[in-house]
Amino acid sequence: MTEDPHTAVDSEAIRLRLGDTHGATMWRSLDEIGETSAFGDYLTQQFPRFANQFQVDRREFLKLMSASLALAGLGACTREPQEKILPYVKAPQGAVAGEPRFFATATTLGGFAMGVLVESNMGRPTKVEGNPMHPASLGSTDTLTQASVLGLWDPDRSQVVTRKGQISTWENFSSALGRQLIGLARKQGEGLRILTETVTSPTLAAQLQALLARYPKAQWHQYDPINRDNVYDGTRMAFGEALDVRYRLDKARTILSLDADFLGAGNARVRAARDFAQGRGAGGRAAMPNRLYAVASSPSLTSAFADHCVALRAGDVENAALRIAKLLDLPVVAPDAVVGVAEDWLAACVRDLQASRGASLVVAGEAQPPFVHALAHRINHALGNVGVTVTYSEPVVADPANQGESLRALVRDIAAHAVDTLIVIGGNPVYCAPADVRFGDGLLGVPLTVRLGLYEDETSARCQWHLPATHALEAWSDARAYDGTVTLMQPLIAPLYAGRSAHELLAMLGGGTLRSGYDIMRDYWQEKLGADFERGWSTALREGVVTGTALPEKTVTTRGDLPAHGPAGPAGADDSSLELIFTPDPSVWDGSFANNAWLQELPRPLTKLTWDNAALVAPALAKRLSLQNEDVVELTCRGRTLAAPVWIVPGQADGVVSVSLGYGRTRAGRVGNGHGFDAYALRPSDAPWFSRGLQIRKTGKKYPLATTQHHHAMDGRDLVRVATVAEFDQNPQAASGPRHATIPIGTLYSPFKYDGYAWGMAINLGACIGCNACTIACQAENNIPVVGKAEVARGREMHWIRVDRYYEGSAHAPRTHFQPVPCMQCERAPCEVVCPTEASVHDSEGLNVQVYNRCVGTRFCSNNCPYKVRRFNFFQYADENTESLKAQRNPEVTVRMRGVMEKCSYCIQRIANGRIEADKAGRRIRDGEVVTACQAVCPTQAISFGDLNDPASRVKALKASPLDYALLGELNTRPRTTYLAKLTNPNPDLKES
Amino acid sequence: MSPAISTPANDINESRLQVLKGAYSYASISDKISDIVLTRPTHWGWVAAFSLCTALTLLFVVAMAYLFYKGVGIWGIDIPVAWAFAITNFVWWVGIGHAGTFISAFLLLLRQKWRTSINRFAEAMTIFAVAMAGIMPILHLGRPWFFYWLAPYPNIMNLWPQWRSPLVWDIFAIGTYIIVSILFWYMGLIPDLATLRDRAESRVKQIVYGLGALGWRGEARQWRRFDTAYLLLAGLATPLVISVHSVVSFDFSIGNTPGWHSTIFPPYFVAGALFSGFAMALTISIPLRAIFGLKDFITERHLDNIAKIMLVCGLIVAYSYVVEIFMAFYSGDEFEKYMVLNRMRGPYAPIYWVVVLFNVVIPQSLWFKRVRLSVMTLFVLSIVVNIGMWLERFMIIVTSLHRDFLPSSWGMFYPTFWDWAILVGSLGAFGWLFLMFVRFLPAISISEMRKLVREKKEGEL
Amino acid sequence: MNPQPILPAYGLIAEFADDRALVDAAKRAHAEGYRNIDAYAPFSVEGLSEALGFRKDRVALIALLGGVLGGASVYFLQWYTAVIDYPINSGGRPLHSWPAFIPATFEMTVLGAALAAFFGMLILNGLPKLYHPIFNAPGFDLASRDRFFLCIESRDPRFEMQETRQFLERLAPLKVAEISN
Amino acid sequence: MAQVFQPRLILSLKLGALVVLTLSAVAVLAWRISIAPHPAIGSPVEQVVPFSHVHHVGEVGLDCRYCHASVEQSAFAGIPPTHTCMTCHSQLFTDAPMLAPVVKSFESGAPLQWNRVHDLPDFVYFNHSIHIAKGVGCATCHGPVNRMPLIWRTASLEMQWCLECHRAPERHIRPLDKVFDLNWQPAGDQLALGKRLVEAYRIHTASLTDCSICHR
Repeated sequence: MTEDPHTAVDSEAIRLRLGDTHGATMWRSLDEIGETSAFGDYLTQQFPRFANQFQVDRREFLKLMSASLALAGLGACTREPQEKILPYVKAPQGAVAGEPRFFATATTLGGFAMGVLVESNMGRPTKVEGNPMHPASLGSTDTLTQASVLGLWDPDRSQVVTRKGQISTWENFSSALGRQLIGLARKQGEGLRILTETVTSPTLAAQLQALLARYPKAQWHQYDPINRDNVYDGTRMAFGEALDVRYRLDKARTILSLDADFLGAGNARVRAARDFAQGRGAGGRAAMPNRLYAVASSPSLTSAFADHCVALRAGDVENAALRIAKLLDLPVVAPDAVVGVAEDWLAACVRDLQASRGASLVVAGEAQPPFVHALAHRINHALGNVGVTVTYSEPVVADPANQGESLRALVRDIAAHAVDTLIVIGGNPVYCAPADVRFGDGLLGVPLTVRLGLYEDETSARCQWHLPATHALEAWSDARAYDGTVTLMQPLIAPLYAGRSAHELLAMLGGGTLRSGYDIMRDYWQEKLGADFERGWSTALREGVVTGTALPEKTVTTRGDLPAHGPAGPAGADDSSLELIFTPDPSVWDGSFANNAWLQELPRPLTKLTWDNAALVAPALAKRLSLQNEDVVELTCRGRTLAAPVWIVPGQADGVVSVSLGYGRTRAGRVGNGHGFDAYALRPSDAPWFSRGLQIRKTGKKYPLATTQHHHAMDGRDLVRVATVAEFDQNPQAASGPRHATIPIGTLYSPFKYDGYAWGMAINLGACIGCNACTIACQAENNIPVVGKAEVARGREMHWIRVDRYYEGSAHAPRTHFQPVPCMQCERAPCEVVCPTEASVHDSEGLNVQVYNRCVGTRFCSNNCPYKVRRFNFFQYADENTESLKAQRNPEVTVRMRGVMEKCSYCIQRIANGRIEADKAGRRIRDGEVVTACQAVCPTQAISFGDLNDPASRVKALKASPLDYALLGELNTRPRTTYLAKLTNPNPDLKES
Repeated sequence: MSPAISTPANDINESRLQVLKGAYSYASISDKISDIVLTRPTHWGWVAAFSLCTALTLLFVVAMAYLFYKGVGIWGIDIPVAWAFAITNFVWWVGIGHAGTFISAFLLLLRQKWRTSINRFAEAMTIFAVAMAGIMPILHLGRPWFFYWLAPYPNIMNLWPQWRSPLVWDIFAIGTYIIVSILFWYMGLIPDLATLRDRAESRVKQIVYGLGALGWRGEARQWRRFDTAYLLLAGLATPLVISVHSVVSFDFSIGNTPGWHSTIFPPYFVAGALFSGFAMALTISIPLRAIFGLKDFITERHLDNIAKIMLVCGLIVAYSYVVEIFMAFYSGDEFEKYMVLNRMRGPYAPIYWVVVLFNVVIPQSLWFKRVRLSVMTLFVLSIVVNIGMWLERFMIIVTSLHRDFLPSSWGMFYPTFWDWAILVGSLGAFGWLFLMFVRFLPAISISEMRKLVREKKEGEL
Repeated sequence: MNPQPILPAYGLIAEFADDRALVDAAKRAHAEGYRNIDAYAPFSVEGLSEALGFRKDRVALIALLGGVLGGASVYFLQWYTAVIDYPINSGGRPLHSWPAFIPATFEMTVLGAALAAFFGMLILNGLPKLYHPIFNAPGFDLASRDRFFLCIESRDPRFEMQETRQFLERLAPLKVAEISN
Repeated sequence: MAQVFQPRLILSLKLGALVVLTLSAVAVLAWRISIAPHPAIGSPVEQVVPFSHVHHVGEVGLDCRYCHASVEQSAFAGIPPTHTCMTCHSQLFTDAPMLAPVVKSFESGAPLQWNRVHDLPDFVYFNHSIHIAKGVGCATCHGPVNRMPLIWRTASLEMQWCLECHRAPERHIRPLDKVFDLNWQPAGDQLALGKRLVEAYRIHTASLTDCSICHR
């Protein structure tokens, strides 16, 4: 670290400059463009040194992935350039120049839709919000959805059709395809294979069916590296048919998670978090708060929040499940005891489950084998939960076939030369196929391989044709949510590049005619919506959901012939060898978000690592093997070997090493390449989630990892205040502690009066699951730059709201606490008193405002901030060269230049707009009218914001709660942001280990 | 010309402890001092030192240029440790300056004869040290080209400085300090410049020194007003020197960071300042008297007195360390307690213990006369104390910041090459200025030395 | 060196070897009734100015005024800018946080006084004055080394070339000379 | 002893000092001029189409909002789309050479490129709609555009200029129905009127000088 970070090679910089010559193409006509383009020359004229700022090193250009619009003029002392204004030629319908508009659409993950409202500023999608009317969102979103808008503007997206790496055109492609189709038509499509990701889109499904009807011998394969095979196989085993399972967590009072992470992953995670928090009683003592038991192999958001959590090897979960089933007197062959779980723990859990019959719930993890799912279904059935806390429906996906099998079949046929035309739509199978499937190998032998993708990635490299795909925000499509509800996805902007959607490509395949996605969609929905189509269509577009498309509940009957124990025989496979488990990466998921710098730099919820994945091990294991963080080890499993850096994680099951998928990309783009290691290289197709027999060898090498939090204990400081429901009932002050925010402390100063608005925030630690959605929503809203791995490693990350994670108790089974920390907006702000230039001052509404253009960068404010929420631009972090990225920026927020301090502003731009609208109407701002970005996105509604002078405001009510306390309140900073102490609901019968 | 009586360094007789050795007349003493500037050929030692300092000064310039080009990110600073080397250098350099003012002003008020022969270069040391100090806060700004926003001036933004910020106080304190020091120093120079003007052979020197002398004639009334003004400046500089480092200490004690927020800081810092300042005075005067043969004027008596003052300051500093620890536990403040323990046991513990060794343990040797009279030992010891005091400033700033209130936000500071470049470069620039000074201006006040000669004649010494 | 005086001489100058001689020469000249007397010495000689009848220099007074002015003005500036011109809530502290205004006030008091003392001294001493007839005096360069001079200016009402020269001779100087103008 | 400084030498020294002083003064002046905002106050700005407000507003009497349509709803007053021009100019002066660029834009769909006259730094967030809603007349900031053949700036747009009004809006605000009246003059005492209106329009003068009112 002692050597200067700014002396690296130029090659990147050159590629970069070649790289971002485009992007201007998408400009319709808006006044901003004048400013942005004029801005570059302005910059160079003002600070010539900035001009070649970029030719420094790789990390520097990562700034590419973040914002800069309004730097101009931040430095005085020079003449302003002549700026241009470009008006519309023809004003669009209903647009008010300069005012943002919101459009309802959806983004998908693993095929499942998340309903969103996308903010469009003068034709530029800049921010994603949840759609309150959409069942999977209810107004909230998650990190991946938030980051999707950056994906749209990613300058590394593929932009042209290429054939064998040479730039080509759609025309050339369609003629080439046309020739191929003639042949195919002759042999009824024999040899035609289509490989897609999981499909829930009714239109796409219909197109595929039509295609298969047209070419009876053609085949459609589906593969997602993170899929629901186990869920569907589980229902097949339990009920004889593939079904989708829906949980009603709000109705459940006792929940048992069998290695399930319904809060952090899964097809309904945002909704699940909302429901769960509701059951927990958001913002106070619920009448009957739910209780969460978790069995987890590797810590997840769900296990971290659990009232009782045991760490167990994934392969042993089956035994635990069996044991529970046994205790419930189900006809199973169970071991007498489960290694790693105390019997009384299971017993207590079972008692609880029974106690809340019909309102309890057992959830099996998607990584668990079908048998465990079947067991869970059976247990739920036995507990009378079916129909109440768990319901079933026809599969939401178009085809619930086993995807692993489907991919293997395809590869077999390719090897057998039975495939002469392969169309790969989306996905990235060459990269993310299991190691033993070796999907990439056969491809070159296939006569015609076509790939439609957002990036020219590993798969494109092995296909003859690469076709640029449209981004979800660029094209017409539709998708189903976890409950089947359909959203019509409408484009926010015309395709930036020569992209086309899957619908359009399929249209070309069937008949070869070129049809717009819009027509395809309308044709399909014409018949579905039938009469009064136009009204249904526009309502659906406006609301973001097609009403009545949710799949109906299905009553199920359990099969009689359920096996009494898993395939591995009774007492499972509990050999004592190490277990390797694969997890989706919280940031890059299966690798498809690898080039998204917001996500790369977003600290992983539990490890707080950025920019890399790591081999997570339990402290005990690390001790045994004398491993330290950043030690590179060789993981050998079933004959495949991979080198990876180690990260020690409290709460990890001993004997388990978990690796997250999606890293080690080679053709992800300039951001994603060369980070982490590729866990797919170890992943076997027959055991895609965990397998035993892992060997670890210490190499003696080190690999630096960038984390944003180095200390994990609170050192006896009452930062996160916690109480059990029982304690709370005895003494409501128990949690918040004596130093309550509102205790008046004597002062010689005459306090300032805030008689207009007085903004304040309350953060409910009892609801925060630590998902980080707030952090990335803030980043998107406030043009927060990305600084890159090296800078993060130096403690220079820029996030305005961070989620602190503390551990309590033993390293083996710690209690985990999350604490989102934005600016506290202190009324006695220590930062302001020491600012020499009045750059950090208070306004009349009690906001602690940072005036960037007045800041000279003494950094005294940061030193004096006890919460360390201030962030400093040590370099010119904000990119001012890449048009497409500038277009993503929020025009309402100044882009900060090098050398100025910045921090959370309570989304002051939203307050300002709210104030202006209210003033124009001659009224006060209503409660809930101004919503901060972090508040809007929060799946559990842990964050409330509002006017403390409004007696009716929600935040006012929350601050009146006995749980309310001020972080470091004893410093008399009088923070406007306060916390609601965390209420846990442990089982009194169980002692904390 | 002057019968310089040099005595062997080992025997301790009274003659060594005279303020002025040898038998000097007005003439001979005037000539001896002015010849250094006017006629004496350049000493090889001077040339060697000068070339080294020039090299370091160039490094300083390069480091600053790169800093302005790239931003403060080239340093090791981060969040939470947003201040490190630059501010450490600032505090340390200001401290160096204090000894000069103390010698030339405070000792003058106390009518200490021995100050006469050292106040000129001590005051010069002050000016150059404060100049170095003054650069640092500007360098450490995120947007240095706006440094003037800290000063009050009417502007189109209708904005003014935020007067509650210690950084604004700094502007006034440091500004005042350097101006007053320059006035005080230049005023003392006027009669000597007149001497040089009158003794210079070459026309150019006559004109240059003549301009500096402002036409000084040494007329009785001029002398009278001169004395009053000189005494007044001394009287003003004395409280000033106290206030300046108190204000500097406010940069920390106004803050709420554990390890900063403490009422003992002003005296603590002032004592520390004098401690390092006198150490620097030794570091400079010992080679100076050797190279320019000034052993008769800067005698063991001077070194001895300086050493005694160092001892006193060192004890006050030691006391402050103790009080800091005591208060941490007496207050019962968990953050303060942790801060102290972290200094002793945390990642920066080695620095803490070196500080204790260099600033508290080793200086105790000054109780012994042998040590105080052994020039070589003093020289080494002075350097030890200089390092110790720099490290103390570093310790106060960095170890307090790197682990404050929220464990989640704890971090580390690791200096980069450019951190070191700025530190070493500023040392070079300081040396460069000082060497220029001794080459072209009388390093010892001639007119005051004449007075000393007279007093010696009258047996007033 | 003694060029023919074109103008009437500036005065007569007597050179002495040490300060005692100069002081009582000055006393006697003053007793004689001479008023435009200047005494030159290489260092400040105790009692010399008094011997010339010079009682009070006003440097201290000027310094006091300077100090008061400096301090008062900057306190006013702080108060005016922070309370009247652009009142801004900074950290919830009162607009007129007088304790925080003290440091700048103190520093500016010192600065004001120092500047006043320095420039007061220069102005009262009539400096800078690069050209002065006294420099025409033979061997006057020694005035900044080891010689002491007493000069009686010709503009003194009691000045009379011969008489004054004789008077000076009587003071047993090293030598007496005429200063061309 | 000879004088070191003969009167001639002293004279030349003084002259030298004088020269240095004047030069530095000139340098400072030159710098100030070089950074003066451009286009300067009162100097008309050339445009692709020499659009005359004198004609359209003064003579034809178009309302400001006919072209600057979003001024009442949005931060941005709005520059008319080419289509707005063509509503009239598809009939009037269709082939006037000065209108050629408009026609061209209409046909090609390429936007007209106007030169900005009123340009604030990008860290300043000015909102037209709220000023309109609170009785700040167009002319108050933009001057008598109905008498400007080509538009020029009448105000410095410096922070102190903004503050001048934000500190005492009563000095400038007018009845809402007169906002778009470019010729309006206060009938009686502006201050008295202004004070009444500040009351009536509920203008919170207290918060008007908050940094956060304009900077985000």
